[in-house]
Amino acid sequence: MKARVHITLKTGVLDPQGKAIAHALGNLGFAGVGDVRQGKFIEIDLAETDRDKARDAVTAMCEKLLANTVIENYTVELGE
Amino acid sequence: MKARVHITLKTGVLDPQGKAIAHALGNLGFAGVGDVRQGKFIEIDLAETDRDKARDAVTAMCEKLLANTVIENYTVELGE
Amino acid sequence: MKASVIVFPGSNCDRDVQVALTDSMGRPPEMVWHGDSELPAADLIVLPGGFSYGDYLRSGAMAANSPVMREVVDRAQKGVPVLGICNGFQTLTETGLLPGVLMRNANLKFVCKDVTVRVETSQTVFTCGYEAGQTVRIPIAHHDGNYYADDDLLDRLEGEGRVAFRYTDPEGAETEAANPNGSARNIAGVFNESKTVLGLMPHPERLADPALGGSDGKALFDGLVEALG
Amino acid sequence: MSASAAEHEGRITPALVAEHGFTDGEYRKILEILGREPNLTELGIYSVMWSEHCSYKSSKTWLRKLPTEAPWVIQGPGENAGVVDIGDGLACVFKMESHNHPSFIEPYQGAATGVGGILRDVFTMGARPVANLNALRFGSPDHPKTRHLVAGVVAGIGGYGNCVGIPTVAGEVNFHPAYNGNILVNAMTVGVAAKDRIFYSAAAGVGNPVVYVGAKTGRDGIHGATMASAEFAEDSEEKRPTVQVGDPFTEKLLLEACLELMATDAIVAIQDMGAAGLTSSSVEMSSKGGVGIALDLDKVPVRETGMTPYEIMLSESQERMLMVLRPGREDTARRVFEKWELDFAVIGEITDTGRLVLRAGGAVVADLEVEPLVANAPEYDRPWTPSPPRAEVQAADVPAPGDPADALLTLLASPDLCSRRWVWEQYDHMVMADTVVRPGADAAVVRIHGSRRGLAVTTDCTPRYCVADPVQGGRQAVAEAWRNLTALGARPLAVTDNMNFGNPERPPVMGQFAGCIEGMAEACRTLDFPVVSGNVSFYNETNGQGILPTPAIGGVGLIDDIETIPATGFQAPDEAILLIGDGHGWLGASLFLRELRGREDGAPPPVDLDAERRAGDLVRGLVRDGLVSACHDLSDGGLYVALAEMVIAGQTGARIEAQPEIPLHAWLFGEDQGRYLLATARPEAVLEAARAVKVNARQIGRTWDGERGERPLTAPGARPISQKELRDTHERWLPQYMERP
Ligand SMILES: Nc1ncnc2c1ncn2[C@@H]1O[C@H](COP(=O)(O)OP(=O)(O)O)[C@@H](O)[C@H]1O
Ligand SMILES: [Mg+2]
Repeated sequence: MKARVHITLKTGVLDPQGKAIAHALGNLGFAGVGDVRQGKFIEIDLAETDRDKARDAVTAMCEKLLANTVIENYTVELGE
Repeated sequence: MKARVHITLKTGVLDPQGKAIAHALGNLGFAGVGDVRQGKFIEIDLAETDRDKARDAVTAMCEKLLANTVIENYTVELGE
Repeated sequence: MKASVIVFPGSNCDRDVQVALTDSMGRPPEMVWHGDSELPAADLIVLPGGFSYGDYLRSGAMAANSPVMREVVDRAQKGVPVLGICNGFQTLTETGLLPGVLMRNANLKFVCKDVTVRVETSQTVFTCGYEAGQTVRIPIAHHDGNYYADDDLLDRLEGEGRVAFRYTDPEGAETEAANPNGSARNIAGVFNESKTVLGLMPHPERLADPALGGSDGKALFDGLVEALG
Repeated sequence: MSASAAEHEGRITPALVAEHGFTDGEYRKILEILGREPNLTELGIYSVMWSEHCSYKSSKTWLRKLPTEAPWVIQGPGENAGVVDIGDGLACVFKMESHNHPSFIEPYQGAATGVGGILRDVFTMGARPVANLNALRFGSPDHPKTRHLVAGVVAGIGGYGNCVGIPTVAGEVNFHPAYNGNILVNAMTVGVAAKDRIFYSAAAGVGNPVVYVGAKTGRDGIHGATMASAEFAEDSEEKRPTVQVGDPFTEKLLLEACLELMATDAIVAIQDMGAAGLTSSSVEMSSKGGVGIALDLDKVPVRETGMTPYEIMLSESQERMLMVLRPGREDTARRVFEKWELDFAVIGEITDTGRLVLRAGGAVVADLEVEPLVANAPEYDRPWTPSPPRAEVQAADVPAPGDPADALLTLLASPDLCSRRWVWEQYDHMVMADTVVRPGADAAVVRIHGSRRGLAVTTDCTPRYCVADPVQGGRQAVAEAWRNLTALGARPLAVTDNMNFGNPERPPVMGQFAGCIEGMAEACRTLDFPVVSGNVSFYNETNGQGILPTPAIGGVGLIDDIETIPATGFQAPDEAILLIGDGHGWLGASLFLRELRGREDGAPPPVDLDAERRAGDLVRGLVRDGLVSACHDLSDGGLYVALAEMVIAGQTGARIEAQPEIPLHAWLFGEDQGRYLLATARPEAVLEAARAVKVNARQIGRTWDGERGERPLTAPGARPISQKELRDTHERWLPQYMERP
């Protein structure tokens, strides 16, 4: 099974990367670009076939390693 | 309008971060973890309200800056 | 010889390379702010190390898109020698002037230390101060120095003699232990097709003065002065 | 009153007062000063200004005991950083500061923003930072959190300093279970400025514009206690106070922009926005200048919508500065900041009212007299009890090891003594191309750019001595920094300190603080090594379990000619190895006792400051006279460890032939203070110089390559150990610990 994890900064946390990207897009002449936020997108191949178990495992991975829960949120989606 | 961009490494391209994550997950005792790939997830607030124009603009941003198309693929989704 | 050093917001080895160049050239290079509209005529253009634009998004990506780089690419295509050190190398790959990409170091950590590199050819303006096969000690300091290209491209680079430097042990052997960042085939620096553009991760300007503990880097700048007059 | 402030009018409840950390007495004092109830914004401002962090209310009386003057001191404590004269029209500007708690919560960002903050303290004064240092204390290596914290803190320090492009050249790392719940992250920055171009924070000039530059203000790190009160905002989940995230790229731009503007005559006063952001910067600038200040909060660049005056004043967003400009220089300044793509806003002006007046939405949202905010801040003479003295440990009561070589190898591979290479290789320690002595020596040296002179820098503290005897520990921390500078031939100039302690409301903790200060003051006085800046971090305590008293000392010294710096390692065979200083074999509170005998008891080695001074002055003179090829001071682990370190760092081995008059293990591992090891080709000259100043010196052996070129260390009663074995052992522990699965 494939899991897709999105990791994003919590609201209010400064995102220097996003800020710099927004700035660079402006310099490149793209008009009307407001806030830009950069997060991570992680795809994981799992041997697990049970969806509930897979979700639990990936959630645990996020809590333990993938996300920095002090400043980041995460969401887990499972593929087929 | 909000655009969501996923940037992922092309198949076959070395992914040191993904590899390190897979390794670390193994060390943490997560069994059955296969390939892990790390990509970027970028959210952009756009002033543009026309969906076609917005899509074209974000595609251009990806081509010019957001993705390194030698090694990366990108997808653009538009929100409401 | 006249040299220009391009300074981006976040460059931080611009002064270091300025000092090394001044020492070899006998006069200072011109420091060119990225926003300046005119790129002065020069025999050599240098892109220094550092964290241009914070290295956000991808190292060198935003610098590669800055207006001055259009001019740099243009000059490079006309044959003006361009040297990219560390962040400068990353920027050159992002512009496409040099092939391949510099990925995150294999162990994901920033690394700052002296490494040994083997000079692969002395037949270029950049390396004529060295002997081919010579090993030299030069520091590295980077987070994204893991050179990646697919096998076809790597074969081609090797076939065309476009690998400039490789990480080796002090005896010149390309070992895994000597590879500080996971680079493909221990590559530390590459040339463009005409060998007038060089990108390398090591910082020759950091060991170009005996007071700093060595001067193996100095031959690169001396060689440039020799070759470019 | 703006809508949000008005909302809270008349609602300063006892709970709100308590949440802001006030005692009843403190709050009564505020009511007295104001003659009315404060509004919420005003309460917030008072809480910040009267916090331990800003007011030094528990430490002030004690800090006054530290000597702060010397002919070369240009600015002592009280400004953003201390300043000393280093000749040639230049000044050295430096300070150390803690970021302990944030680094425990979020190690990467906590440590990174700690570096950012201390860098700003130094460049605010007009100095270009030239070196960063970091003094780190972690819990037991066995504690489940330790590895994660070490990894994050080191990456954060590197991530910030590397990007800004300031070399991180020295520091220290200790591990002890007392830090399990409270790690220490102390960051120090050293900068160089033109002596006649130092910038201060005292505002002046009624009508002068007050300018905000740098990053935008967000809701970062706002006073946690208050924000926790639910009625504070409807979408409180969204507004939750967050960990500050650093942006080193913006810091680099801010650094360059400030230095560029400082080259003009536009700036009257400048102050970084550190802890307590806009509040402490505006209050301190006006208080120091004896003027008033009026700010329009609507003009403050903000990153989020709907920020209240309270939030704007208390935000701890990073990479911001407040300046007072000369009239009419706004455009000059604006151009500089726009070139560097930074926010620039005129947000107010200097007034003659002596009041801090804040406006938002056209209304006055706070109006406070400045003077009492600072001058009437509480000051406590907290009760204290001295630490009970400990018994001396007699060598005869400590079993000797079978083969001392095995004990040495155990020590070299122990967490507190092993090589820190794994740490410093993650720090760019060479950028700026002036690092002439890299990490790994007694002190690091950065060349003063464009000259042959150098600044030697070090941080030192031995917390296990401080807990054993705060007075001796305080002396030793200063003396060791002085010694480390001396070992390179530097003339020690001054120190900065970072006093890390537990809860000052507990008399034994206050006793540790008082003792350390006393010892430090004595050492600073005897060694002519004044304190020019510093920082106090109290409440490093979890569940009543305090840290070891840790007065980290950052020392700076001057080297006239970098060519004369002796190596740390032995350079050539057949030189004499000399031991300078007295040794009685002091094993109390030693690493040998702890690592090999599992004991942490005993009185620590006493520090004879006069002897310390004589030995150091002798060594410095010998270095200057070119008599010394290698030099290293004796510290953790004693003589045998110091010898091993000199073999490891050098080109050759050492054969020790002296027969000690005290028990061998006490001679090899005792941690008596005030001692150095030298290698010299002219031992007679050294011995004679030592006799002349009544310093004990004796030749204990010679450098050699060994019979098979294995460059061994050979000591009496011990098997020879090859250089390779010593090196491998020394390098082993930290990478193995950090990288094991
Ligand atoms: N956190 C650190 N960052 C950089 N260098 C460090 C750090 N910790 C230790 N070092 C370096 O490692 C060496 C050994 O440290 P230490 O044992 O504390 O030295 P000493 O006993 O001479 O004070 C010194 O050169 C020191 O600067
Ligand atoms: Mg030392």
